Formats: sequence, structure tokens, C-alpha cells
Amino acid sequence: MTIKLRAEIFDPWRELADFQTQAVDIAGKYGATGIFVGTMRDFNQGDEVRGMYLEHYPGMTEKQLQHIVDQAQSQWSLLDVLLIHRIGQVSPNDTLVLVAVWSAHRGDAFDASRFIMENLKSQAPFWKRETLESGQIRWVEKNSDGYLQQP
Amino acid sequence: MTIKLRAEIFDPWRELADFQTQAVDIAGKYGATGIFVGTMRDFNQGDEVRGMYLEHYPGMTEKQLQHIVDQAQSQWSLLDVLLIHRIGQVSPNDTLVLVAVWSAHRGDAFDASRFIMENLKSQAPFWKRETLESGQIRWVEKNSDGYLQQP
Amino acid sequence: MSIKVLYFASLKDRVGRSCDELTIEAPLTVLEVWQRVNPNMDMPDTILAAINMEYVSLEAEVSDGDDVAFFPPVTGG
Amino acid sequence: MSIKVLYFASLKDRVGRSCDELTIEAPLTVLEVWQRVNPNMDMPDTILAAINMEYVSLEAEVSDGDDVAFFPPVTGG
Repeated sequence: MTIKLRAEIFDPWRELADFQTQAVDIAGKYGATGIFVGTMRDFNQGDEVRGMYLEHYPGMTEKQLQHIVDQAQSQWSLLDVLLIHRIGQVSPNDTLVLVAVWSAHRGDAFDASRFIMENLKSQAPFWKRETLESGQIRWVEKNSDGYLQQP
Repeated sequence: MTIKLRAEIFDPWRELADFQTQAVDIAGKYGATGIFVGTMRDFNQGDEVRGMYLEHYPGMTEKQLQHIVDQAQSQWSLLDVLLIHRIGQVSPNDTLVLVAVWSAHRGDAFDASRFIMENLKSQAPFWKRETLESGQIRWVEKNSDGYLQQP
Repeated sequence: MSIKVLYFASLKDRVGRSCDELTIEAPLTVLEVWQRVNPNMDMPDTILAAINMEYVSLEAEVSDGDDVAFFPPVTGG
Repeated sequence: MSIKVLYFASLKDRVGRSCDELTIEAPLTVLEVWQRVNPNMDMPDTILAAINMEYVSLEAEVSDGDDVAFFPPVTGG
């Protein structure tokens, strides 16, 4: 199980390829991988967004992510978990978060990857500050509910 | 939207990287990518498995996959969908299926990727024939229910 | 009327062939097609049927030129 | 007793500083810590609080050497 905060741009597909190449102990054991990739959009709440700063609470962020992944591992049968979250200055189209869960069967991979994302969204101390095309800077106030369909 | 059957081994991460690089029209628009990768295990129903043959019904398989993806697109707000399924002779650790869904918000990506997988599992005409370590050959009788947690 | 009957996977092994060609005089349902081409074998309970690559019930009527397919529960993914 | 108070994100902008050092004689709750260091500002309704990097309620008691953090709803992912 690996949890990382990244201050630089990262390629989720490269991370997945490298992680899986190294995870030789679970080769042949996993039948399912559930993955979520969050990417910065160039549009939010009706405004064009030029860039974003991701603040976090060093120490607490890692601790809370660890709690969330531990909880997922106690609730489902998971073979491995990879979680990478960006911090610092990001641009539209940059990857913000990667969550990947390997399990024998797909129910566990689907449930656990979603559980980790929802809990990360509500509990992990990260905060987004957007810079709009207009130059205006604003804090994102609240994450949306991932279980509801959104327009 | 892209649906492919593949008779040769494929790398899901390379497919995702290539697909996303080419999907320039949705760059900056998607905030969420929900992905499922199914991989052949070396163990099934208590037996070691050496290889597997994936039979399909040429024409009907493509048609049913298209129906499933169309349904997902009518039920959720999706920006793009990639679905690749292996056919023919496969070995443990080979990728069997890749489903990826791009959307603005995560609820759609999670719901639609799972919907596509569950419907593929119950409706797309594919059949697995396993060759066990013992040399015995058997047809897999039934797919498990992805919504139940499995031991 | 001429129709084609296809079998897949374990069902193909059980019936011992991958297809039948059938000439009929009056319309038949999918179930009646099965009974005609497999007179000595009950249709398995879990069987799935398709006409021209679309799922149908066993009561669906078969037309001239149709492909009728029979197969066991699918196991892809 | 000496404790450290930390602020993050929009709350850091609102209070105008990122941390306070506080010396207290008797134990205080998290809410009382806020009132002590921000006497002229009501605590925002949606605030989250942590002691030593674990979430706590506003009634939790603060001990010597603790880090108390206040921040707005999180928006990662």
C-alpha cells in the first residue's frame, strides 16, 4: 500500500504501470483493479479557471489518508492500494488525484475505490484556491456530493 | 466513444495514455475518470489455472457492447468512453477488459463505469474456457454478482 | 423459409455442432426451432437465445433468413 | 501550559495569520481556545478542528504541548 503527496505534475498511467510492474507478489492474484483519476478542469461554478493552488496540512493530510485506506482495507478484501494526490500549484488538465485498488473480485475494487475517494473528499485536509481567467482568486468553498448526479 | 475487441495482449495503461492524448476535444472538460481493469487470475474456484480461451459471438458481441455504452451515455453525463475486451487465448496476468469513462464530475464516472461492467458481465456474449494446471479443460459456468462482496 | 441456428461455448460442445441450417414451412417460435433441430435433447433451463444478434424470449417468432443463436450464460469481463 | 494554534486556507486569510502561540493556566476546550485567541471573531459555523492532526469536536479538551488546528471544509480530490 502506497500513499504519496506530489508537488510536481505526474502521469497517472505511468504511475499505474510502474506500480503494477513492481507489485510482483500480487501478480496472478488480482482479477480487478478499480481506479479513479481526478483532473483539474478549466471551468468551475460558471467561471473559466486559469490555475489552482492546493494547500494541505503537512502531517495531518498523510495521517488522514492513511486512516481512510486502513478503513477500506478492513472493510474489503484488498490486495493493494495506490493513492497519489497533488499539492501546490496546478494547471488545467493536470492530474489532481489517483486512487487505485487491486482485489481478487470486482465488487471490492469498485466499492473500495469509491469509498476512498468519498472519504478523501470529505476528510483529507486539502483546500483548493482557484485563479480565474479574470485574475480573481477565490477559495473553493465545498466539495460536491459524489453520490448525486450533477449537472 | 471507442469499443474494441482485441485478439492480442494489450497494456491498459498504454491504451489509456494514447486515448487521452488523442482526446484533445475533452481536455480541460473532464474532472473525473472512472476506470475498471479486469485481469486474468491464476486461480479460480479452488483450482490453479494455466490459461483461458475467450470465445465470443462475432457481430453480436460488438452490438451488445454498443447497446450497453449507449445506455450508459443516456443515463449519465459522459464526455467519452473507452472499452476494450480481449478475445482468444489468454494467460494469467493478461488484461481481459478495460472500461474507462470520462466525465465532468465523479458521480457520473463511478456510476457509469460500474454500470458498463455489470451489464457487460451479464449481457455481452463472451464465454471463458479454462485450462487448469492439471490439464483439465472446463467452461466457466456463471459470472459472480459484482455487487456482493466475495470471499 | 430458411433459417440458420448457431450454438456457442459449452452448448456447442453439448449439441456436438456449431450450427444447423433449417428449412421450415410455417412460422416457428425460438423454442420450436430448438425442438425441431434437437428433438432428443431438452433445452437447458439457463439457455439464452438471440435472433439476428438481439436477445429474444423463447416465444419470439422466427422469420425467413433469420439467424437464431443459443448459448449458455455469458462469462466475459 | 503552552499550546500552538494553526489556521489553514480561507480561515488563515480571515484571521490574518497562520498560527498563534498560547499559554494557559487551566485546561480549555477547543472552543475556548478559539475564543481566547480570536476574542473579536465568532467561530464560523462550518469550521473543522483537530488536535495533534486528529479531528476532534469543539468540546474536546486541549493538553499541554498540543497543536490545535482550525480550518474550513476540505476541498481536495
